[in-house]
Amino acid sequence: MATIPLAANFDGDFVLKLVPVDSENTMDDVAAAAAANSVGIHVADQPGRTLRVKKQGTDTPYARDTTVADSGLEPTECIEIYFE
Amino acid sequence: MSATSSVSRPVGPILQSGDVAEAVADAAKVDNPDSNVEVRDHGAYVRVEVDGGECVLRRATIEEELGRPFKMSELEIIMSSFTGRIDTGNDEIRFYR
Amino acid sequence: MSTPMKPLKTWSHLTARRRKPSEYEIVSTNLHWHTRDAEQPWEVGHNGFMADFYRKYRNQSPITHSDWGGFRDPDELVYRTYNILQDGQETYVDGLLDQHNEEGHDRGLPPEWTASLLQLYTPSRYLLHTIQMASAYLMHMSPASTISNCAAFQAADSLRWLSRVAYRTVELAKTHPDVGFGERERELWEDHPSWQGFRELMERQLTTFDWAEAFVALNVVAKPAADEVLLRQLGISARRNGDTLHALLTEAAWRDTERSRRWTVALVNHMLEEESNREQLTSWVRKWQPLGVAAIEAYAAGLPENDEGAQQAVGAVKSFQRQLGLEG
Amino acid sequence: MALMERSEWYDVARDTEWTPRYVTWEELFPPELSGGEGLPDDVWRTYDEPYKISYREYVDVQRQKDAGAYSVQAALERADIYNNADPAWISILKEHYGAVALVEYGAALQEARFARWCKAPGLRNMAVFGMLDEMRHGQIQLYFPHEYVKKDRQFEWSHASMFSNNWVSLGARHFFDDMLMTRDMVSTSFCANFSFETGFTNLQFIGLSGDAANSGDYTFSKLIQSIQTDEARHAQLGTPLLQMMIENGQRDKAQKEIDISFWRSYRLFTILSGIPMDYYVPLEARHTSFKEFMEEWIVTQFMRELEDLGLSKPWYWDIFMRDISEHHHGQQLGTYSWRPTLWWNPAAGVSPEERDWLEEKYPGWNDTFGKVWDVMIDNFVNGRTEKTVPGTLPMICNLSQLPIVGTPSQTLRDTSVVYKGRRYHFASEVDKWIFEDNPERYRYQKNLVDRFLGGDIEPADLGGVLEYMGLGSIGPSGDDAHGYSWVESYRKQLADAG
Repeated sequence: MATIPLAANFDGDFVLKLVPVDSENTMDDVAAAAAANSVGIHVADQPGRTLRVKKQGTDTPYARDTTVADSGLEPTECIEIYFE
Repeated sequence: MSATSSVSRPVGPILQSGDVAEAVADAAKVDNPDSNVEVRDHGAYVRVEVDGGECVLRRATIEEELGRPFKMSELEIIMSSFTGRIDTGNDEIRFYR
Repeated sequence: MSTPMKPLKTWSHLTARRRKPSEYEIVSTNLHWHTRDAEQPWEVGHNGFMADFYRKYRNQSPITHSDWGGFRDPDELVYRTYNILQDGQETYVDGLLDQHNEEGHDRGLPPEWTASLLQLYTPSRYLLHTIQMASAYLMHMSPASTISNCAAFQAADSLRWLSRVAYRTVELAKTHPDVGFGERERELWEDHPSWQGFRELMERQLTTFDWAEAFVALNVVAKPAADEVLLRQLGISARRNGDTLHALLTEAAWRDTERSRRWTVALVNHMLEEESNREQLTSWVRKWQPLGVAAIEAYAAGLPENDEGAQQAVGAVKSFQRQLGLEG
Repeated sequence: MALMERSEWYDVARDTEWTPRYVTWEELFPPELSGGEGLPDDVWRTYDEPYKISYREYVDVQRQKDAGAYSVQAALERADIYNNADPAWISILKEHYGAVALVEYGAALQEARFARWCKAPGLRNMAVFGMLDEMRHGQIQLYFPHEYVKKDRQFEWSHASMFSNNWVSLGARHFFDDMLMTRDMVSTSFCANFSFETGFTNLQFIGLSGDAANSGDYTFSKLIQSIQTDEARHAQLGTPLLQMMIENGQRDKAQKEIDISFWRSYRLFTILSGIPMDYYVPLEARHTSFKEFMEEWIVTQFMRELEDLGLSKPWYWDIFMRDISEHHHGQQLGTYSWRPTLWWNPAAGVSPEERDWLEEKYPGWNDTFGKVWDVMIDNFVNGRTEKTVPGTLPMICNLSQLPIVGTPSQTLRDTSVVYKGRRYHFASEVDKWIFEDNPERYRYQKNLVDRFLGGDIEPADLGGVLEYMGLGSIGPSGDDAHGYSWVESYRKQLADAG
């Protein structure tokens, strides 16, 4: 267990935000942590749709149950979070 | 207000609005008779632009427009900026490219 | 989120004082943000040349003080008042020049004297320029803005008199075209024995980087030496040779010298508030004084109608240093 | 004439070059301080400063300038701008003085370095006037806000900001230390005199003066224009140096230094000028947009100066031209969202009428940045004020020290690089390029996020961050300039619709 800060680019937001997550968190947890700082604050909610996470510069999202530790993301690397 | 000038290769001073600015703008027309002189009033400041890459201002002309003695160095008191290069003399100031 | 906070009467760092702050204090004190961290003056180039330079020559000077920011210019000059002061002074000098020109003053100067002016006066623009450069150095290296400001005005005063020397050079050349005014000054500054003492003194001062040593070398030794001979002793020679204009110009310049000395006294006193500084300051005066004396003697040897000039000048510099509590 | 004109004796006054005998030329002018390496030694005496003035003229003209500026202040104290102007205008004054006063004084040290280290004697003389000018700008811009500190504690930042760890101060220090304080004389002149003073200061000091006059603040309008009259003179110091470099085969080096300093200046001015011009200036006084001011002063006027010298537009011109329509909108959203971190009270600037203005000046604004404001306005209207301030920090650029922003769903992205084991983040490709050009210069600096993650800030929460940045000690945190009164029209819209 370790805290890993990530740079979150939440689709529709105007600024990258620092989001600390845990190495054991799944991508769903990561998406929720990012959403907590964007949805309803700077980005409108889209109820009923699923949030996905991908590493900036890649085309495919992580599987929703991939953990941060397994993703290989390094501290402060940038992830993109978007409604599927 | 348009940002681009209608004159080509414009040069000249940008002055704080007021009596001296008006006199200098008028002097620019007198001292550069063969060039198109555009004076654009932006409220707090006035742009004097002379086309063709040269603008001459003579102390004597400014004195005439102003109706009082004028030292060329006094121009600096109201000249916030200028376009082109500058050549500063005691009786004449020149902007050029 | 916001906590109500009471307005202040003045900048917070001045509120401890009981009295209303002066314009001088409001605009002059605590402006060197790069002294906030003695280890890292700048946000960039942490290991770079300029960080090393400021660490070594300013922050780690052997002269230390717990409160450099506490220094005050005894004249409390600010930019605004400096211009008012000097515009008035320059108007006076313009009047002198104008009036003497009208009266054909220069035409009456004897040839021996114009030769002396070429040897001892018109090349002084080089010396004044080195003092200007050295003062600009102190301006950007001093540990407090109140010190920097004094040095800045001193640099400007040097440019003032450099400009007047240039003016006189051309004016003298017009009346005395065959003497060499405006032509020979660089050669004389570089080679004539009169100037080599000051040249060595200033070249060495300009390559002394510890800010406090640079201050001592300039304001306690070199500038007093230069002012004593160039203004006072050459002024005496001028009077004795009927050059009223020159004598009056040196008296006008002396006002700036007096101001320079006032802040020099104040800064040395400030430094001596920490007794541990005395020995280092004294040793610097001892180190620089021989160069200062040599400069005076070389220059004064050429003073016409003024045999006692060297002795007078050396005595006056020493007396100033005694006043500072720093005997060389 | 009994008194000679300046032109008769001026050349003698600047003829002060001599060959040192007791020390070497290199000792007198060390390359790290003097710069201009590779230029032939005899080139320095050819330096010809274009804007000439004598000491006698200087003290006369400057005395008159100050007499004008200070008398306007005295006359207008009766007008009581502090109580009568729009509160957003007062915020502009707070932001301006806090960001500008002490660094202007710092520029006096930069000019003093020119007066000591430049190898061209003519420049050394003119730099003495430059040094005095910058003392003026520091002092007068401390004197004026000092009047206000008795009314409003936030004006304390006019003096204190550069000593603080506020993120805006970090950005300003990083910029000015990089551009003005730590480069050799020649490079500094390109960055400070040419890019910064010939280019960007016009934007704030002349452009904003128009807005000030429109807003009724004639003191400020006259003050900043008067300051710029000094800049117009001493900014000229750099141009002949650029020419010397170009003529001696160092065009590429000169171009690179302009490219670096141009971008750095631009990004700083998005905060200093961009936000106030488009969001704080009261709408009735807001005639010209930041983008239009940029087009007038930079895209047209400054670029003409560059091209006259035979230099090119910076390589990132396309990026820049797009950026002037968007970056400062992101920074406005950022500064407003994190308003407790500011030393001034930001205006939102997004009432329905103001949004129409923004949409007109920046077509597409409503569909991009406007969408983010919609969410915030919804929170305000429905009383969810706590949701209008984010609970985390923004990512911050390791060069500009500004939050990494972009147009929503279009240009927001991270630009990062790993150098010697540490990851650095940048707000653009250009910022990254500047870093990679000289990583040793920048690598040790820690931005606010680095400090937060590195444990320098305790407690590691927003409260700790505010305390670290001096909010609550130097002055109170920023809050909406108008006390959220602008939300009323939206509340009314909602009520009418409902």
